[in-house]
Amino acid sequence: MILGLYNYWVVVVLMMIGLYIVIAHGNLIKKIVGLNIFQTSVFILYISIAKVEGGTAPILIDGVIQYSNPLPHVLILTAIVVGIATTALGLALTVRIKEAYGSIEEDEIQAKDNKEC
Amino acid sequence: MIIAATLAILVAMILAISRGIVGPTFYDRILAVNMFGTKTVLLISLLGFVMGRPEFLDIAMVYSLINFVSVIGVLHFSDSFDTKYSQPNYIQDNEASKEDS
Amino acid sequence: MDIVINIGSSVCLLLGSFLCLTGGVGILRFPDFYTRMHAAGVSDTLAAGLILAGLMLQIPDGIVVLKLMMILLMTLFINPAASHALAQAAMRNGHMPVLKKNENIEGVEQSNP
Amino acid sequence: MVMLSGIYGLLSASFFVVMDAVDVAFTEASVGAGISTLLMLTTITMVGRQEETERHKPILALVTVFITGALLVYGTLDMPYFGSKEAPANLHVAPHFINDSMKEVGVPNMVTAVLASYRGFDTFGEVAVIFTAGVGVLALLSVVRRPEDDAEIEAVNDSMHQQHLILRVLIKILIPFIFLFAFYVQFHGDYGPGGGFQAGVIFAAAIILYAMLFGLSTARRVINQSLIQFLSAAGVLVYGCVGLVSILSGGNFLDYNVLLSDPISGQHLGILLIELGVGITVASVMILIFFNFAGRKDGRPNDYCNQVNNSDINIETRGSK
Repeated sequence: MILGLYNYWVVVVLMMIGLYIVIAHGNLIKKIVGLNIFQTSVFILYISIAKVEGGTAPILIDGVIQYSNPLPHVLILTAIVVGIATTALGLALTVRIKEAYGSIEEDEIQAKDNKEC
Repeated sequence: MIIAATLAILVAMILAISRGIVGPTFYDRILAVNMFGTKTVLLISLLGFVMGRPEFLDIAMVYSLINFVSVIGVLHFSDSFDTKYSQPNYIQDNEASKEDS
Repeated sequence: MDIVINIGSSVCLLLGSFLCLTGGVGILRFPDFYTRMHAAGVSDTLAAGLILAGLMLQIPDGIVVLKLMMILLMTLFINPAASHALAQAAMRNGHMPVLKKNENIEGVEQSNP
Repeated sequence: MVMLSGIYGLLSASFFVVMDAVDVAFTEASVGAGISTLLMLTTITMVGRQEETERHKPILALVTVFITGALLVYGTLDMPYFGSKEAPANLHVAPHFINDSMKEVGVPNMVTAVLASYRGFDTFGEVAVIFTAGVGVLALLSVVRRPEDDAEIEAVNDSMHQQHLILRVLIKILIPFIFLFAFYVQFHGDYGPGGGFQAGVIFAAAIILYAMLFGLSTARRVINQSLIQFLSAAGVLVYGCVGLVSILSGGNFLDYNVLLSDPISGQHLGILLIELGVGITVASVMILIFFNFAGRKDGRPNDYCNQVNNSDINIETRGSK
């Protein structure tokens, strides 16, 4: 059945929301929020691929044969922590931009840049 | 029984989240988030029992802690927010009740 | 003995879920912030206690019960404190409860210049 | 908006629990719900919350987004079904990890085994990225701190003491337990969910809580910032040195089998050490990021003092009415 693919559609919808926010909003913080949503959709894609029907969490216990796939979990675990570190870096850049330009709207920053040139 | 409790918590979570979206003031939203966090702690502990893997309890513990940290953090930083934007609702409410009388 | 424990845990879980639902309805239906906080704060703490107690009765396994106790303790410590901090911050920033008709409306006006 | 992003973090963590990804849910719980919300809030308080309402060409953006979405949905038609055992992702190396990791590494938690042993080099890279991000934040946001005046700290301290009395008492009770829990997560990661990444974030959360309730300057006295800077580098170094020692003992880089005479206990020692390195780096980088963000916010000292005084006055006037 084609409905067995619903997990990918959820991911696609989240991705579209994130992409829309990044494109349509001029506010830099909103852009970072959009990037975060986009990032989470990728996490969900990986984790839902790892899920196996009838499987259980990948920690060995007696009497269980079917486990979920541990590899994507590892990739995403590190990706989450790296994601927060890079988000912090982006926010730090935003703060500096605010201090230098007095604004975090894309238009105003560009206007100021053009005036200086 | 556990399933029934899980469902009840899910319903409560939906109610809390709708208050979080509607919530006229900033503090209503924080309240909703706090309640949502408590419910998530319970939900995760219950899910651990439903799936027969009580290891999930560790996550519930982290949750109750992190929920507290974020509420305190939000309140700490909100002290310097411009809270005026959320006040007119209350004034209007009061004026409305005055007019009623 | 088993039956008694089972019934006890069921009663705890059901009471807890009932309290959860009432808290949810309360947070949605009450008129202003402070009453909402009353609904959420009070019912949340008791519901968490009851549900965790119900779970504790279900599995009499040492480490699991210990972890549940820790979660319960954390909830009991943290929930009232968070509610207190929330109410205090709201009060400090000038939110007044919605009052009835002829109760002290001047006070509200003074605090919102 | 930020509160809702907090809820979003909570929700996605619950989702990971349903998907059996215990370790991922653990990380997302501590990172997505806690730290990232805090950082967003700090930034918003610094840059102001007003924003322009008009959007740039929403129609064009919508069209782009929908075309992308449609192409992606078309692409998914060939993907394996949700939860299928025959998906290519579950056939290649995963069975090897699931069946043989106990024999080769001797750690019940497969995620830890893969993270620390099979993919140790990759994790080393990730830790280096986190360290680099910490250095970047430090370079962008660190302010030259004027020498701190004892009396001033006392004044801020007293005004905060009035506000937060109950929370302070509570935190004093809770913080030892939080540290204990962080250590449990750190060293129990081989057997249950947990490990260096999660433990580091929990540890940092405790310090952040302390810094918020007792004032940043007090927290800086308790934990010196140069010590944290040193530790964040030391964590990466510990990780790298384990790799070097294994080269010197005759194995490959990060090949723990040669660390001790028995390969399995060598693996245990190696995993313990590198998780320790990861934990130290993550904790200190998170504390460093928070300190710099919050320090930047308090960097305009007059602002901050005025605000504290104002809130005091407010309390008094309200009390007198």
